[in-house]
Amino acid sequence: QSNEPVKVGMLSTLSGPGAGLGIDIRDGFALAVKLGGGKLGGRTAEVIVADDQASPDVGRQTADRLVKRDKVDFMTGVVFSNVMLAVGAPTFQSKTFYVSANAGPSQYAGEQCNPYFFSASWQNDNLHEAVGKTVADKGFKRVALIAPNYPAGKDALTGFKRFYKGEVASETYTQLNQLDYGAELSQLRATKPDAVYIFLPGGLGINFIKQFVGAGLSKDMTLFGPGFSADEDVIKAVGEPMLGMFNTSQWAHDLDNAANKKFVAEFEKEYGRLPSLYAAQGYDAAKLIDAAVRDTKGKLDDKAAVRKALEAAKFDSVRGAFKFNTNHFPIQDYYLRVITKNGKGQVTNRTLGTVLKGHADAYAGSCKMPS
Amino acid sequence: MSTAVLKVDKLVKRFGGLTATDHACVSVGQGEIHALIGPNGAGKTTLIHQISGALHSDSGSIHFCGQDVTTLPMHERALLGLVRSYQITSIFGRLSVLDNIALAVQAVEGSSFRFWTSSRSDKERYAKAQAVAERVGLGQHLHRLANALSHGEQRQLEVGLALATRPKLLLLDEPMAGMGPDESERMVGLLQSLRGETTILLVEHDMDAVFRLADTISVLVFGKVIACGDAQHIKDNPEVKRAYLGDEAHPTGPAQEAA
Amino acid sequence: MSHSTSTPKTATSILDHSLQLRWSLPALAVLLALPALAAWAGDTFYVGLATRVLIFALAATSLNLILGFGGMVSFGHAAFVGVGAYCVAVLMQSGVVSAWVAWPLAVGLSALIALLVGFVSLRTQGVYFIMITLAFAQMLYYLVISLKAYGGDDGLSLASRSTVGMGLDLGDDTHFYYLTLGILVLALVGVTRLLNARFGHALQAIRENEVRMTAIGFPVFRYKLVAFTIAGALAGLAGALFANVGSFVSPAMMQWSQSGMLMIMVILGGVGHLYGGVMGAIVFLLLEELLSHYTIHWQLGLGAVLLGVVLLAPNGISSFLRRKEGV
Amino acid sequence: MSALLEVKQLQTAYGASQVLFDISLAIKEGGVSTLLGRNGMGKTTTVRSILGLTRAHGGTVHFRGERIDQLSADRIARMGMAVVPEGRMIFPTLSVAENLRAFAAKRNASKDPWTLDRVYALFPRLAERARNMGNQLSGGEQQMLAIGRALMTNPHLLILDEATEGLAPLIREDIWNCLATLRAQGQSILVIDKYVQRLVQLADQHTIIERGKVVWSGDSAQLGADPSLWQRYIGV
Amino acid sequence: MNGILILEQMLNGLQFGLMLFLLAAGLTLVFGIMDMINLAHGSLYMVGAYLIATISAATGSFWWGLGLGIVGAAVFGMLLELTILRRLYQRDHVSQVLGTFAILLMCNEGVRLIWGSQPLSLNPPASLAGPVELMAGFSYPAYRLFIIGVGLVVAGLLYVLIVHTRVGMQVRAGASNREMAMAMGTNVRTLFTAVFGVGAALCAVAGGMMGPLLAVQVGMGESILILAFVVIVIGGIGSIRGALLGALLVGVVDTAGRTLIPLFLNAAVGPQAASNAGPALASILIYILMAGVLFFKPRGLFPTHG
Ligand SMILES: Nc1ncnc2c1ncn2[C@@H]1O[C@H](COP(=O)(O)OP(=O)(O)OP(=O)(O)O)[C@@H](O)[C@H]1O
Ligand SMILES: Nc1ncnc2c1ncn2[C@@H]1O[C@H](COP(=O)(O)OP(=O)(O)OP(=O)(O)O)[C@@H](O)[C@H]1O
Ligand SMILES: [Mg+2]
Ligand SMILES: [Mg+2]
Repeated sequence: QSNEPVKVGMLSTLSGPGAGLGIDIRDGFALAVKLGGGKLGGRTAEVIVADDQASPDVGRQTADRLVKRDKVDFMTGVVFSNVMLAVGAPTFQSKTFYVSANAGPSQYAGEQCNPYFFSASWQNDNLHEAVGKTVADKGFKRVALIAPNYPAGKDALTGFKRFYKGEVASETYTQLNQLDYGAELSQLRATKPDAVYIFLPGGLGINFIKQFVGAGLSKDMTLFGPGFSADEDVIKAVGEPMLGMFNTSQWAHDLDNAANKKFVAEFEKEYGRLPSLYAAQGYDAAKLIDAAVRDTKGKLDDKAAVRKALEAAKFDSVRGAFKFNTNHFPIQDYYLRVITKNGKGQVTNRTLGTVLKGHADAYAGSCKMPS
Repeated sequence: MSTAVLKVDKLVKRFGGLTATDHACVSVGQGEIHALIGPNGAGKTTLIHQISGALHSDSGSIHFCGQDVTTLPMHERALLGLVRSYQITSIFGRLSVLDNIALAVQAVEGSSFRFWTSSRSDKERYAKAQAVAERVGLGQHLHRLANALSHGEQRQLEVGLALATRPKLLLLDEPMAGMGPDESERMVGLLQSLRGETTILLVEHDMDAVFRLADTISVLVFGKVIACGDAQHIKDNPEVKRAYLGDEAHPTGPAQEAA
Repeated sequence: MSHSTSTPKTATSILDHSLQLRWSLPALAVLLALPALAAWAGDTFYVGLATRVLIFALAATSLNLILGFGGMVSFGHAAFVGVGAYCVAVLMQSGVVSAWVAWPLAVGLSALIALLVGFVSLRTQGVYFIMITLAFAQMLYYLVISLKAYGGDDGLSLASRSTVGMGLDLGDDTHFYYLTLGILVLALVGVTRLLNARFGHALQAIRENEVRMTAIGFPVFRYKLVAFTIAGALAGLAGALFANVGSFVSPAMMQWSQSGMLMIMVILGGVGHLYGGVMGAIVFLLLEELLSHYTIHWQLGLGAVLLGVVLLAPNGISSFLRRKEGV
Repeated sequence: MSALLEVKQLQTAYGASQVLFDISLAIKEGGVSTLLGRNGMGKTTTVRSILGLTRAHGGTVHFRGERIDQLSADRIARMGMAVVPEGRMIFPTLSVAENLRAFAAKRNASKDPWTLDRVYALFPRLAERARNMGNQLSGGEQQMLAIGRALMTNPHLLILDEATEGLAPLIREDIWNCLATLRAQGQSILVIDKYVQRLVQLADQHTIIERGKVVWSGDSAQLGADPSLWQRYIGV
Repeated sequence: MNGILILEQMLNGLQFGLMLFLLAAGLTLVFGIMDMINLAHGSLYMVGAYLIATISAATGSFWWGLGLGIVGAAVFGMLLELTILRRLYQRDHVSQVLGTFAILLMCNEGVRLIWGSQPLSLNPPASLAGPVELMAGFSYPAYRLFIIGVGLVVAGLLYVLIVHTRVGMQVRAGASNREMAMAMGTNVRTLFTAVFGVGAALCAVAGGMMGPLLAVQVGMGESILILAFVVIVIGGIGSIRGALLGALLVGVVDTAGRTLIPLFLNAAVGPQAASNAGPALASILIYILMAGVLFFKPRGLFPTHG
C-alpha cells in the first residue's frame, strides 16, 4: 500500500490575469513537497497539476477528470471562489478531501459546510474585516469601496463593512477581469473620499494602483487593501508608488517564527523571488496534507481517520498559531502591514502589529457539520 | 384592346440627388410584348427593380392584373406571376442546370415547407424543369454545373429560371446581352413562341430584336417615358433618334451589307 | 434533341445528402460497444467523456444546419445551448425532475428565443449577422449572470439528473450515454430527411443565391427563420443534456468562446457536410483530451493540427471522406 | 517587323475538361484583330490564357518579343496589355473616378496618352456619375467604365471581350468610332464582339474558332466575301 | 454630478474609444478592406505588446521598446502572411476562421513558452507617468492624453492612405476582385503582404499604447478583438471613418454606462438590485448599441459596399 504514491490534484489558475496567484500556490506547494524529500506523510507524492483557466466550467470538468480518472486522494489549489463552488460538488461526492489553498467562499463556511472541505487559508471575509477594523481604528470617516462583481468581491465588502461603521462614500462593482479603471478613478475624484479600499486580486490591483497614482489621486486619499493586493508580486510590478500603502494579512514574510523563516529563505533560494501569501497558503496546504497522511499512517481509505487527522491540524504553520474551527475554517491572527523600504532599499512589506487576534469567521454559527 | 396586365403609374425612385425614375408610366396589355428602351443609365433596370419589388418606390403605384402590388414584397409578386430576369447574371452556380430550373418550378408549386418527403421523388417537377431547359436551349447541358457554362449559356439559364415559374408577366432585363448572333436569334424565336402564353416586358439594346419582337415600345430617357407606340412610330420619332437610336440600321448580319 | 431521362443524378449534387451507412453503421457499432469496452478497461470516466463528446456533436450538428446548409454563420449558438441547460437546471431547482416535462420545455424555450433572435438578426447579412448573433448571445449571457437567484456567475448545481422512467436511470452514466447516442442518431436522421426534402433544397439554394431565390418566389426570410429556430431547438436539447451530464450549469457555457468553439468544430468537421458537426466535435475534443495528457502546451499541437487541416483539406475532415468515396 | 502578340498552339483546360485544343493567332503592331465564334467556343478562354489569368498547359504566347505564357497576370499587364473583360468586372468598392485612376499608367509612351479628362469626354455619362460607387452604376455605365479603365493604362495591346454588351445603340456607335480613331493612331487591338459586320469594317485580321480550335483565319476582304463562313461558324 | 466629472468621463470615453480605434484600424485594413477574417489579429496585438514590453525592459526606454516592437510586429505579421495567411485569401470566411484560430492558439502557446504565463508589466515613460493639470482643479493622466493624440494622428494617416492614395485604391480593388486587379497590373500578392505588415504594425502600436494601461498577458488579444469587431461592424466594415466613429461611440457609451447605469439604477430600484444588475447591464450596453445600430442600419453606420 504505502509504496503507492499519494496523489494530489493541484487544480489552479495558471493562465490569464489570475495566473500569478495560481502559480504561487503551485510553487509554494511544490516547495513543501520538495523539502520533504518528494514525500507527503512518508509516502511518495504525485502532484497532478491542472489549469482551471479561472472558469467554473473548466474547473468542474477538470475536477471530474482528476477525481474519476486520476483518482486523486486530495484536491487543492483553486484560487477563485466561483470556480471553487463548481469544483466542490464532484469532489465531495467522490469523498475526496479538498484542502483549500486560497478560495474560502462563505457558502462552505456556513450552511453548505462539508466534511471534505478544509481551508488552509482564510474565509473570504477575513482579510477585509481586518482592513475594516484598521480603517476605523485610524479614524477615517469617508471611504470608497471597489471590488469586482463576483461572489468573493461581494463577500469582501460585506466583511469590510462588518468592522467599519463610518460613511461609505461609494460602493463600486467592476467587471471581473477589468483592467482599465479610468471611469472609476474619475468618480473617485468627484466623490472625494478620504480613504479608498480596494479588493482587486492579482493583475487587477496592479493596474488599479498604477492608474490611481498616474491620475494623481494618491495625494488626496489613502489607499487600503487586503494583503494580497499589496503583496510581493504586486510590489514587483508597481514599485515605489505603493510606498505607504496599508494592508492586512494572515501571514507576512517577516513573521518571526522558525517555520516561516525557513519557508521564506527556501522559497527565495528556489524561485529567486519573495513569496506571496498565496505561496504561503500553498505551502501550508501541503504541510496540512503531509500531517494528515503521516498521522493516518498512510491509510487514506479510512475517510473518518483522515478527516480526524486533518481537523487536528498538527503542523507548524508559517503564519504561527493555527487551528480549525468547527466549520473547517481556521481560527487565526490577522496582521497589519505597511509598504516601506527595507534596510537594503527594497520596497517591501513590514509588519506593524496584530489587528485581530484568534479571529474566527462570521459563518461558523450556521454550519451544521455532518459527523 | 386587351386589358392591361401591368399598369405603372408615376413611379419615382431617387438615389440621393439622382432621380433614376421620374414619374414613369408604362402600361402593358394582356399577351403583348412590350419593349422598354432608352439610353444607358436611363432607369430601365431601376424600373424593373421597382416593378419586381427589389427596390421600394419613393412614390407612384404599380398595378398587376388589377391588384395594387406597390408595397408587396418581391417573392409575393413572383408568386402572383410577376417574375423577372437579371441584367447581370444571377443563377445558382454550384447547382446543375436542371436543379436550377427545378427550384424555380418548386417555387410556384407552393408547399415547400416539406421537411420529410424526399424532394427527388418528385419526378414530375424534374420533367417540367427539363422541358424548360430544352426550351431555352440548354437541353444538352442538364447535368452541368451552372458555373461551368459559358457566358452565353448562363444568359440562357438566366431566362430559363424566370420562365420556369410560369409567369403571367415576364420582366426580361437584356436577355440577349452576351449572346452571339445565333443564340440571339434563337432567343428571339423563344420569345416569339411565348406569345399568347405570357406577357413580356422586355428591356433590350439589340434593336434588331426589339423591332422584330415588340408590339409596343416605350422609350425611357432620364427616368421619364418620352415616347410610346409601335415600332414604326418609335423609329420615326426624331427625339428618340437623337437620344437613343442614332442612325442605327440593323447591324447584325451580312445580309444587309450584301444587299 | 431529346434526352432519355430526366431523373436527376443524385451523386454529384451538393443538394443531396446520404447517411452513408456503409461506414456510419460500423461507426455506430463501435459507439454502441464503447461502454462495454470502457468497463472492460476499468475506466468508466471515458463513458462520461464520450457522452460529453456526443452532446457537443449534437450541438455542432444543429449549428451546421444553419451555418453549413443555410449559410447563416451564427456566432451565438452557445446561448441557445445555455438556455436549454438553464431551463432544465431552474426547473430542477423548483422541483421538476421529469425529463418529459423539463426537456420539451428546454427545447421549446430555446426555439422561442431563437425565433426572436432570428427575427431581428436575419435582417442583416454576412459579418453583420455574425456580430448581431454574438450581441444577442452576450445579452443572454449577462442576463444569466445577473440572475443571482440562479447562481449568477457561480453557476448552478443540479441536485440530480432528470428522470425518464421506462427503466432508464439517467443517474447511471451508461444509461445516459445510450440515451444521448439515441438522440444524436435520431437528430441526424431527421436532419438528413430535412435536407433532402423540399425545405432542405430551398434552404441550400438560399445559401447559394438568396436574391435569386426571392426573385423566383421563395419567402427567403421565412425559410431562414424556420431553419434558425429548428437549430435553436436542437441546441436547446443539447443544452438539456449538458445540464444533466455535468449536473452543473454556469454562464460560462454561454460565453462567446463557446459559440466560437462550436463554430470551430463545424468548420473542422466540414461545413455543409452531414457529419461535419459530429466529426468536428469528436476530433476536436479527442485531440484536446489526448494532447493535454502529454503537455500543458497542448494548444500548440491543437493549433498545428487545425492549421494542417485548413491548408490541406478545403472542407475540413469531410474532404478526406469525399475524396475516398470519389465523389 | 515581328508580331506584337503571337499565340502558338495554345491548349487550355478548366480542371479536367479541355477547352482550347489548338489556338494560334498573331497581331502585328498597330493591327486590329478579331476572335469570332459561337457562345462557349473558347473565345474568352483564349483571352484569359493570353492574359495569364488561366494557365495554358500547352503552346506558347509571345508579347513584344518576350515569352509570357509562364508570367503572372500582373507582370503581363504591366508589359502593356489591358482588357475590357466579359462581365465588366468593375471594382464595386471604388468610385467611378477611383476605378479610372487606380490603375492609370503610361505604358505606351508613343501614343497620345489617355487621361481622366479624355475618358470623360468620350463618356460624358461617367463624368456625371464620377463619385458613384462602381456597383451603383447601370449596366451600360459599367461597360463604359470598364472601357475607360482599360484605356487609362495606355496599353500596347487593348483587348475587348464583348465590350459593347449592354450598350445603347448610340453609345455603341461611339465605341466603334472610338476604336476606329484608336486604330488610326496606331493602337493594336484584339476584339471579340457579336456585331460582326462592324468588325469587318474595323479589323484587318479575323480568327474564327469552334470548340477550341481555329477553323478559319484571314483578312476582312476574305471574310466579307464569303457569307457562308458566317452561316457556318457564327450563325447569321 | 458635476461638470468636471462629465468632462473627465468624456475624455475617458474618447481615450478608450481611440484605443479601440488603433486596434480596429488594423482590423479594418485586413478584414474590412482585404476581406480576410483574421482572428489572429489579436495575436499580433499581443505579440506587439510583448515585444515592446521586453525591449523596453531591456533597453530601459519605453520609446526604444515602442519603435523596435512595432518594427518587430510588422515583420512578424508579414512572415505570417507569407507563410500561411496568403493561402487563405481565396478561401471562404469559415476556412479563414479556422485557420486564423489555429494561429491564435499557436501564438498564445508560443508566447506562453517564451515569456511564461504571468503578465509582463510595461510602464509608461516617466515623462508621461504623472497627471497634467488641464484646468484649475482638474488634472488628467498625461499618458491618456498621449493615447488620444496618437489615435487621432493614426486615424488621419490611415484615412489618407486608404481613401486618397492609389495604393489604397488598389488594395480595395484587389480585395473585391483579385483577378481583375492583377489583370490591371497590380501585384496583389506583394501589396497584400505590405498591407498586412502595416496592419500588424498598427496592432503593435495599439498593444504598446494599451500595455501600460492594461496588462501584457497571454490572451489579452481575444476579448479586445471582439470589441474591435463590434467597433467596425457598428461603423460599417471597411470604412475608416466608420471605424473611428464606431470606436468613439463604443468608448463613450461604455464609459458612460459604467458610471451612469449604477447611479441611475441606484435611484430607480435601490442599491441592492442595482449592484446586482448594474455591472451586467453596463457590460451589455455596447451589444445593445450594436444590435440597435444593425437593426436600423443592417450594414453599419457607413456602409461601404453600396
Ligand atoms: N444603388 C444606386 N445608387 C446610386 N445610383 C444608382 C444606383 N443604382 C443605379 N443608379 C443610377 O441610376 C441610374 C439608372 O440606372 P439603371 O440601372 O436603371 O439604368 P438602365 O436604364 O438600366 O441602364 P443600362 O441600359 O445601362 O442598363 C444610373 O445613372 C445609375 O448610375
Ligand atoms: N470556369 C469554368 N469551368 C469549367 N468550364 C468552363 C469555365 N468557364 C468556361 N467553361 C467552358 O469552356 C468553354 C469555353 O468557354 P468560353 O467562356 O471561353 O467561351 P466563349 O467563346 O467566350 O463564349 P461566350 O460567347 O458565351 O462568352 C465553354 O464550354 C464553357 O462552358
Ligand atoms: Mg440596365
Ligand atoms: Mg466569352
